[in-house]
Amino acid sequence: MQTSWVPFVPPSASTLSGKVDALYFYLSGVTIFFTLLISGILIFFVIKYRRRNPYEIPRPVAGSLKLETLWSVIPFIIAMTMFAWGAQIFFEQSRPPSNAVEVYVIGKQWMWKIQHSTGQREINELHVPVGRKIKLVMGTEDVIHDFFIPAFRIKADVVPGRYTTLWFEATKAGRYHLFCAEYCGMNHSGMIGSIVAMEPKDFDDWLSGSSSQQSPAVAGQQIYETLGCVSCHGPKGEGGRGPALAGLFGKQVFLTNGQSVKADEGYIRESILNPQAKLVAGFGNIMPTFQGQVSEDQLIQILAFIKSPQMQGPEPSTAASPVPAAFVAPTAAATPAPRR
Amino acid sequence: MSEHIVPVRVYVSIFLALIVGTTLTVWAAFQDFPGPLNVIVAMTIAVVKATLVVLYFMHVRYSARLIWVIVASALFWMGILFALTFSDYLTRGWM
Amino acid sequence: METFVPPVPSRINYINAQYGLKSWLLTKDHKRIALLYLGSISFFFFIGGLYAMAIRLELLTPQADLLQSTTYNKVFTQHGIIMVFFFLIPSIPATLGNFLVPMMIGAKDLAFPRINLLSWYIYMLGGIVTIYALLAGGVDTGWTFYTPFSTTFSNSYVVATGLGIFINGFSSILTGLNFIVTIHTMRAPGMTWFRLPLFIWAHYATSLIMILGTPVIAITILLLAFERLAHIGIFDPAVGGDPVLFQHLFWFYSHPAVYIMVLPGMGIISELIANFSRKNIFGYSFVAFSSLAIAVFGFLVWGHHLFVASQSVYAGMIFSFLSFAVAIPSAIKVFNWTATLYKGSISYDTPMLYALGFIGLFTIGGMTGLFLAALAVDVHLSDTYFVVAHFHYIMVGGTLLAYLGGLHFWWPKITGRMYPEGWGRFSALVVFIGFNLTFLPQFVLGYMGMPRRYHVYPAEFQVLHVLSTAGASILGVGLLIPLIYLMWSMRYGKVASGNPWHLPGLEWRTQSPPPTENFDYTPVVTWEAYEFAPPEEMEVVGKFRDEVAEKV
Amino acid sequence: MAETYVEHEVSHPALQHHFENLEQQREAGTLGMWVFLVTEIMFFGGMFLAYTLYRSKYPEAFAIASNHLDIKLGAINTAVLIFSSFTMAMAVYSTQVGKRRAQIISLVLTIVLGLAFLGIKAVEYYQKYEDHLIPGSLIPGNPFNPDPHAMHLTPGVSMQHVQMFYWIYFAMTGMHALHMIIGVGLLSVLLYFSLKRRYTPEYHNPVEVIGLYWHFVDIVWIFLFPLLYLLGRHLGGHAG
Repeated sequence: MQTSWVPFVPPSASTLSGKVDALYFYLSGVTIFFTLLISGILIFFVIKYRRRNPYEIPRPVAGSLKLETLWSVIPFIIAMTMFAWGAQIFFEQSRPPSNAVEVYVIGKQWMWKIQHSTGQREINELHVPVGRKIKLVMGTEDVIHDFFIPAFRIKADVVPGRYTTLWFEATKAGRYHLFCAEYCGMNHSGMIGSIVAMEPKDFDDWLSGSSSQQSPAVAGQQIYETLGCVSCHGPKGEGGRGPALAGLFGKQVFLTNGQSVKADEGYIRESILNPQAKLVAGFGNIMPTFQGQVSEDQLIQILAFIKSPQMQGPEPSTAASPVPAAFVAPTAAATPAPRR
Repeated sequence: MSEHIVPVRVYVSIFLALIVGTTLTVWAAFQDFPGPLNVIVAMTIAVVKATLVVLYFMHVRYSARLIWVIVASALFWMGILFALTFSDYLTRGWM
Repeated sequence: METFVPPVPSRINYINAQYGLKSWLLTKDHKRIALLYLGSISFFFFIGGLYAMAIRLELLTPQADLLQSTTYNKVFTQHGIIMVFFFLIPSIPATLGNFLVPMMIGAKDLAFPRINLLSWYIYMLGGIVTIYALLAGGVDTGWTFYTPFSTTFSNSYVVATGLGIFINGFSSILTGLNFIVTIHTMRAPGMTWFRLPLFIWAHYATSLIMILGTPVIAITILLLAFERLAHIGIFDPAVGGDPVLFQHLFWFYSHPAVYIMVLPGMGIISELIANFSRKNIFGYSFVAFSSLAIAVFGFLVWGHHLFVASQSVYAGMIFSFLSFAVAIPSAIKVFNWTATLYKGSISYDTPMLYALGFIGLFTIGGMTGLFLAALAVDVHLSDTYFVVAHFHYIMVGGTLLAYLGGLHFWWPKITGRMYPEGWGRFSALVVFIGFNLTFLPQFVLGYMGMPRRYHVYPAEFQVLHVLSTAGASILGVGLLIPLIYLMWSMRYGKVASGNPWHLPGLEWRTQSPPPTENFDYTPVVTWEAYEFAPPEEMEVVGKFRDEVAEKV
Repeated sequence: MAETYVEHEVSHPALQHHFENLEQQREAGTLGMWVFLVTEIMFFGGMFLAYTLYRSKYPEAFAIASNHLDIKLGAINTAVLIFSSFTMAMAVYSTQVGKRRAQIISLVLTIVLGLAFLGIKAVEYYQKYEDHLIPGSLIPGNPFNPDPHAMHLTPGVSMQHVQMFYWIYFAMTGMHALHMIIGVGLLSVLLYFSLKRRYTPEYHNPVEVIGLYWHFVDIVWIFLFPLLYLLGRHLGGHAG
């Protein structure tokens, strides 16, 4: 396992980890400073003003508004720098870049099931290329888990009934810890694994070396057909009695109640399991719920299918990227206007 | 502090007002008001009814300021529970 | 300043006023109820402590040797449940608070003595139900009971444990209710709000949290139990519920609950700092109002437990901001305590050593809380040992130290005997060293990425775990010493006068131990809080009890 | 400055030993009940929160489920409870002015109305039982299994979300009914002591305090009625 040369700090191996460390060191500095300051003053006073005879009564002191203001305002200002700094990095942490490669993660007691967009499946191990943005779309089959990579300074709960996402860009090749950080039952401490960050060339070798299975998008298409989604949404997602799915992903959708919502992973999931919740304007409440009829795996595959270039239109490949087109999430420019 | 005795006629009129409020809210429930107005009407009537009970049946109108503070703080904390929980649920779709 | 000279000396006190088991089990005297609580709380602390030792021993090695996963999960869950609900939350309010709130404001008892006794019985009933659950097979959900694990997947005694906590909650509510009403309506003539000792302000703020927060956890646990029993669900995603709603409701209580634990401790520290430096507290009204501010702000920050729990980014920012805001009133307290020492007359008695330890450890505990309020850093630290270390600094370094300090301080008042001073100072030092050795390494472990609730861990974390376990053994010894000498002193300790520390507080203006109605006459307060008089004047107060003692 | 001591007044038999006088005792009692009611508000608050969240998440399922409640019985019960609140207020009033007969009649009426409310509620619960609308396996032999046609279920609506409504309905009305039962018990104690001439214009704090509790329970229902029975009524138009 990769270790850090700085004692007591985990290896720093993502684009975010340095930023988090910087804030951490700032916080540690302030903490140590104030702890030493207060204990120093405390010890000084305790020695200097020790009781010298049992009859002394020191003169009472009235408070000082000036001092009170001072030691309310200064900590407040320091606290606000921490808040702003923390929030700024957090914003970056929680917004996956649009050109990230997607990897699907499903947690179950007590293992991590991982599938790449190209079809490779892994358990408790995730191979990623260095220098490429990776977005994890995560669900769970049972309880809450938490995908935690200390070396990348990121974690996120995996919550039943919805998707959560994480993103990172590894900067150093190596093997890093993967922990489940939300207590999930008996074998919680065994729900660990490793993240293997590889140079892009090595990663491509690994990709071609490992047996590729049916990609999630293709599997999703089959489910799309067998569940009969075709009859309303059309074989190519062109729509019909139900709204069009082609070109839908990432767009604003207008709803019957006058509001609009972004068609992200969560929205698509909800629309399959609880279709009445956010009805698209102009369509009736005719879709049955699929709650209990599709597994988490299948849901993710349907999602992958809806997000695939086949449904969303081809992606103008970013020139230098060796990523197959199937990896790349659609961007706004490449897809047709949303259907109202 | 001697306690305030509320005259019977006040109790009777509050009682009648409450019955009227109940009738009104049942009637309003079957009217198709535009937008979220049905909810607003129903809730407004409920709040008015509750306020009448609190002020007159429970004598808060004639009570010490402390009681007012207690009632207000209960509502305030309910407000905290709702507002901050919904600060999560209502902003989930924003990213 | 005039001193209080009771006109009719009487040797009858609350302990020897009546004899027999029945006179204790049916007592309505707040002081006796406080002792009932003291006994039962110590019992639960002992059980929780045993679990803690089991945890630390298992973590000596990276493998599972002492405990297997199923057992370990139960052990840390039960450690948490016992310590939080049956020790920390009732600890100071139900014992010292119960004993002192009426005495400090010059009342004969709490406003509702029968409800006070009832609250102890409810506490015991909740405790018995919980102990039953532990003996029957235990519970393995973590003290947080996160759904859907607790509702659907756990095979342990979740409902029975939940019932125990639910019942226990009412004891907390009734104690809080009693304090609020007592402080509002039972103050002695002349005891205005700004003459109240800060201990009272802290208990008032604590009581607010008890009555406003506890009902929410009660209904939440009730709903959880029904979900588990009948497979229906507000929190169960399988039927359209939302597990995050559970977390919101749970932390709406459980974050303020931290302030239930630490606010009374802060009250004790204010007393100790002022009394052992013979100085009026610096910035009395700031310290008093910061207690209320903490009680109010404490309710606005619960979402910082949900930063990585799929809460919305914007809610995360709001909660982060508010969490930083709650740090300010705590900082104000620390600065005011420090300033109180300036030009004081500081003695080094055991309670003062605990108070000084508290300020240092609470500073560390509070400042490390800022790490967890800072969004980006919390993403890395949440659910790691950093969190474990942080809250132990608040709850052990804060609450437990304050509790021990307070217990020593008022021990002569409670029992009429002094504790052995030398042993007291020695054990305070042992506790301080053992505590730091236990929990400082855990901050480091946390940043290195060691997750909570793991009993098997990668080998590189072992060194720090060994250090922590070593510290825990020292801490354990340090806590056993007072247990022994305090029991010893009840019989063999030096007889204490009514006012052994020569202090102005109302609780010292009566004999030790006090009579059943606390004061022979309702006192009239004509002095401000912490108005110190020369010891020779104060001794007059104490003499009364000394004279009585001589006659024995 | 001389120390002074406050002497006890000549004490009333109902004055407890630790209070200085009846006024202080009364103040403490009333304040205690108000503080207790605050805890009650927070207790129900948790459930109101869950209701609000899921109503906004599953509006149609909630409207469909709500339309299946018996609005007539609900409205009658609201009137019954308001009337009982009125008689309770009258009980306090007649105690304050020392009209003992009126006091006893008011208390009896309040108890009877409270029981009537509980009876009507029981009828409603029984209807739900017959329609298999009791959520989950709360009643072991009769799990939640309503007829979708009788419910007028639309295709996009999951029966699970209808169940969610009924779970909230039973949790809230059940908790409310439990408070009513406790209230009737407390009123019976009051009645017993009233018959023993315990309460006078000087000392009647228990009547006042239990009155506060009773009005609070009424207020909870004032909110439950529109939230559970009325909202969404205009969409379906199908009652009961």
